[in-house]
Amino acid sequence: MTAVEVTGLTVRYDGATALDGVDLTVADHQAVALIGANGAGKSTLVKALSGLVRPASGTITVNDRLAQVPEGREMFPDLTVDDNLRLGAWRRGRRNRDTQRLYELLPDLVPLRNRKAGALSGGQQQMVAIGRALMADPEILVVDELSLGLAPLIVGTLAAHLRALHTDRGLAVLLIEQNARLALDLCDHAYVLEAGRIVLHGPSAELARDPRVTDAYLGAGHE
Amino acid sequence: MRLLLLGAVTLAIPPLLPERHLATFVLFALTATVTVGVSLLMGYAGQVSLGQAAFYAIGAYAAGLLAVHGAPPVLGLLLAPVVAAVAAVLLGAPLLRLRGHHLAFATLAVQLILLSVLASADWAGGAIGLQGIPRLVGDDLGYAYAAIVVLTLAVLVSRNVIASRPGRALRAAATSEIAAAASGVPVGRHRLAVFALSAAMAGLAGGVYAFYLGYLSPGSFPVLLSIEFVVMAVVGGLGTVAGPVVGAGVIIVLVQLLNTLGTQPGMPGYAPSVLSYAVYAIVLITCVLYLPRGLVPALRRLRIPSRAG
Amino acid sequence: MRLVVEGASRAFGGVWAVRDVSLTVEPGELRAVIGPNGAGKSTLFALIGGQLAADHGRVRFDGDPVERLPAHRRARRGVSVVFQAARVFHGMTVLENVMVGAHATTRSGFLAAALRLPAHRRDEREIRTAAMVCLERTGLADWAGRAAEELPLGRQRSLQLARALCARPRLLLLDEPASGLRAAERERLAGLITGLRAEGLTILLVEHDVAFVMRLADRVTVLDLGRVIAEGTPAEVRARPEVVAAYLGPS
Amino acid sequence: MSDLVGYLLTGLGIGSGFALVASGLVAIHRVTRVVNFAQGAFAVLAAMLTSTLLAAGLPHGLAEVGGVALGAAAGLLTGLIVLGPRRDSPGTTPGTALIVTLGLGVLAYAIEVLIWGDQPRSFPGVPGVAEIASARVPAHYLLIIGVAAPVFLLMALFFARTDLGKALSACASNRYAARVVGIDVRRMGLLAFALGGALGGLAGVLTTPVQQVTFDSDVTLIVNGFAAAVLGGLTRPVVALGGGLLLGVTQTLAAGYGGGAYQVEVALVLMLTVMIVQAARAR
Repeated sequence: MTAVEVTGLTVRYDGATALDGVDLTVADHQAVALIGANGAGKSTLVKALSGLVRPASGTITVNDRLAQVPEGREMFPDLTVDDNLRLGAWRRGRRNRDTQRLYELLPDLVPLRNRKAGALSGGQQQMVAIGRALMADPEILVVDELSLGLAPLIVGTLAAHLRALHTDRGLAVLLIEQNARLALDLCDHAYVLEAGRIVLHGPSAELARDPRVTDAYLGAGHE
Repeated sequence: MRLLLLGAVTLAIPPLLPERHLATFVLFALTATVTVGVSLLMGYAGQVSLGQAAFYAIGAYAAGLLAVHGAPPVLGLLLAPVVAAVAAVLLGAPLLRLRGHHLAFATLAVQLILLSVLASADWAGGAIGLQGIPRLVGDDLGYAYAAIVVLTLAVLVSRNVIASRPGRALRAAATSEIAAAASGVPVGRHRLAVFALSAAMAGLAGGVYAFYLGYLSPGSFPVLLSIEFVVMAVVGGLGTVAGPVVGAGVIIVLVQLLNTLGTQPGMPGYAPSVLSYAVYAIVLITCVLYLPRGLVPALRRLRIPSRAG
Repeated sequence: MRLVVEGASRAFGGVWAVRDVSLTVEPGELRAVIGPNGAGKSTLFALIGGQLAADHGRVRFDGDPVERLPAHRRARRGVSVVFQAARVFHGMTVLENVMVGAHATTRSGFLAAALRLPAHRRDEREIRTAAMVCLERTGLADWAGRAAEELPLGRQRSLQLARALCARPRLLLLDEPASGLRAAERERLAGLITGLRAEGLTILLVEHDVAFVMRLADRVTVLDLGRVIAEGTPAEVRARPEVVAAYLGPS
Repeated sequence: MSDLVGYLLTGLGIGSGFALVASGLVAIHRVTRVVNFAQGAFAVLAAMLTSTLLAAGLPHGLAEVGGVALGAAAGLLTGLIVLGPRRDSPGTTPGTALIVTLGLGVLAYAIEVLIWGDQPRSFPGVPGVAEIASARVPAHYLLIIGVAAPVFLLMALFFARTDLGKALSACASNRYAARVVGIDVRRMGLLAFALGGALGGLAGVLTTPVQQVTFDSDVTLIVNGFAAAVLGGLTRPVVALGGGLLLGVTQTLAAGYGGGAYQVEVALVLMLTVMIVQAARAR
């Protein structure tokens, strides 16, 4: 059983090729990272997974219970945190929209529940975005740019939460991330996307030592 | 060469038309002139005006009032576009800060205000209208030629502007205002200029219209007229030089045909208006949904493969 | 051109995107601004180009304060911008796109164009020639007659660069020009930038890809969370612990 | 003094009508980003049908419900054309949608003239004159206020308290996020169009007894509705309500004290001023 199976995926926008023959697999209960620079096609892949863009060719099989933490958090800014979370369970119907269990899982959100989501800090919003995705009771969580624009300390907290969800509850994770170090630390397996193509993939530990990765993605830190 | 041929054909048409169709021809050429301006505004500056008939009215009243007060008709005709353009600059300076539907409603509001002011202005004849405007030329054939001159002028100016430095700047700003400004384009000033230019075209057509009818009232410039200009521009194809002329031609001919049908004996009294509303609506909606770029680009696309094959 | 930014700050919804940033780029220098995503690079870029107004602080071109000038007036002062997103003009040919770039250096207006006055025709000829030169230089000459939006993404980026060069700039701002480019395109771009620098053009290059800028830049400014955390030659900057921390993130 | 109270009540009555048209515009715009130019036509269609139903002997109440239902149906149809007929239809851009709804408004002219002719129509409302604080006001104005107030209250509750209302607000708040959590944005758009149609229809049937309706009354209605809605940036229903009432009262006062000449100008200049100030502030 796999959570995500992508084969030969090609996506074009107005003639420009955004993804070019991408193969990618996330097994059940596995945590996989997808790293790459801005404009490499990472967001396009996420959109294709959630059916928001139509591929030119290739196949995508995803577990029905896939939930997404979109890039930039994408809050409903003028709704409360509680309403944001409830809407996360929209697909599951009225009876499954109770937020109580989620607050037990992410107690940091309890004091924020009646605040407008737009008024929260970036880190708090990212936590709400994760919570909103969890409300869909997913088997795989697709997290698009967990660390984007957040201070390292906050990223650490979020990463700890994500790791706990993966290890304690067996949640499969696909983490799309520019911060390669974070992504490689958090996930067992990783893919590197460049200009719409997968140029490298393998166990995270191996990639972290690969000079092609350290040069391009671990930046100044590789000495 | 093709232009010369087209010009020769156009000049040959009016004398061949029977009297009642000559009136339709004059109406067509004047409407097309206004539509050229609307198309320039919508297609190249990305602005929707739902009040273009206001500038048509301003030009008409300017020419009419001058003539009624004894100025030579030609002077009135020359000043009509100037007055309309000045009005557009004064109105546009605050209004063009608005975008999209806000601007559409603002221009509509301007027209409604103008109509209301005209209707209560004794100096403009009030709701009854301005009467006794002298003739510019002797007969309808003369007016047909006057209208052709006006339309030709509008088409040439529009063509020249589009292909030039300010025209490129406008087209650029329609895609990305930020990138255009970064290239040194003062986007606001260019938009105001094209707004004034389109108003001048409407004003010039309005001037001829005033002399042709010899009588003006606020009722001659309903909001629906502004909407008709937009319909013609959209149907013909925004962003093309020929589009507005084709759009105006197709719609006026259609409306005229249905009008003939609607006034047949046995047809109910409301038939002509029902049919013309239906034409505007259905042609517009089908065009926007199925030929979003308009008739002229669609025809062009049909022609290219056949030429190749 | 000498570019000076003094204490520039800009906030969005109460959060500082750029806070009290100062930097000086000497004439003919190639300066890189790097930093993780969200560091404020693009905001700083927009404050210099005039796409955004600063809440506080100054921007000087050759000593003259320009922070209150709108973008099109700054363009006339000699700054040209290449945006991160390929902002090419649709419904226009590649050549016409580049011709728009010459707007800042030419004058003829609506009346001259409508009546095809001689001054306007002369302007048009000059603009066209200048645009063709820029197309040659960026390897786009064969595409001149194509619709700009039909170009592949990499070419659209080159097109933006050609357009910027057509304004004969004295300061060139490049926002992540290498992102989304393939290796070969990246090399070509690096060559072009080096060539422009050799001609004495002042260049400010905002980039996420550290490896790309480290071999090009004379000096590097590192931003993190809206502030300058380091400045110096590539080698100096690379050795600074703050820089290492900002790029590594939590471990 | 009694004049003033009279003007105020009349103005609130007329303003409630504007506010209903405005809130229909807002409901549609919030969810779909479309400014629906056919909004005035919904009111006219509803009023025309109501007059026919009343003439056919249907009792008051039932006839008005019929009118509102037609408004809702017309709204839904407009939505289907603007948003596309199928689930995965790309729909039209907001700019194109303005043109399409403009065309639908003209199409409504053809239908209205065909069925009801081009003469003004009206039907009786609540008869008699009410006396409040020594001011004499036609009783029907009080009915308009009396119906509009609970409708606005119900709408506020619907948006704030129900999951469906929140899902609609979510589409307005962030369409992309709405799709991410699995909300069918197009279906919500259709719902908004139907709701907008019903609100427009309600405005039509409520105001026709005091302000007769012609096929082209929609221009006045849409312009006043837009003027009211634009105060709240086309997204805030409560501000649209305030805007509608303000507009109604200002117009009645201008008509009452200014001799009736500048009624239209007052509303329009107010709208233009608000828009220009908003645009200047957004800079």
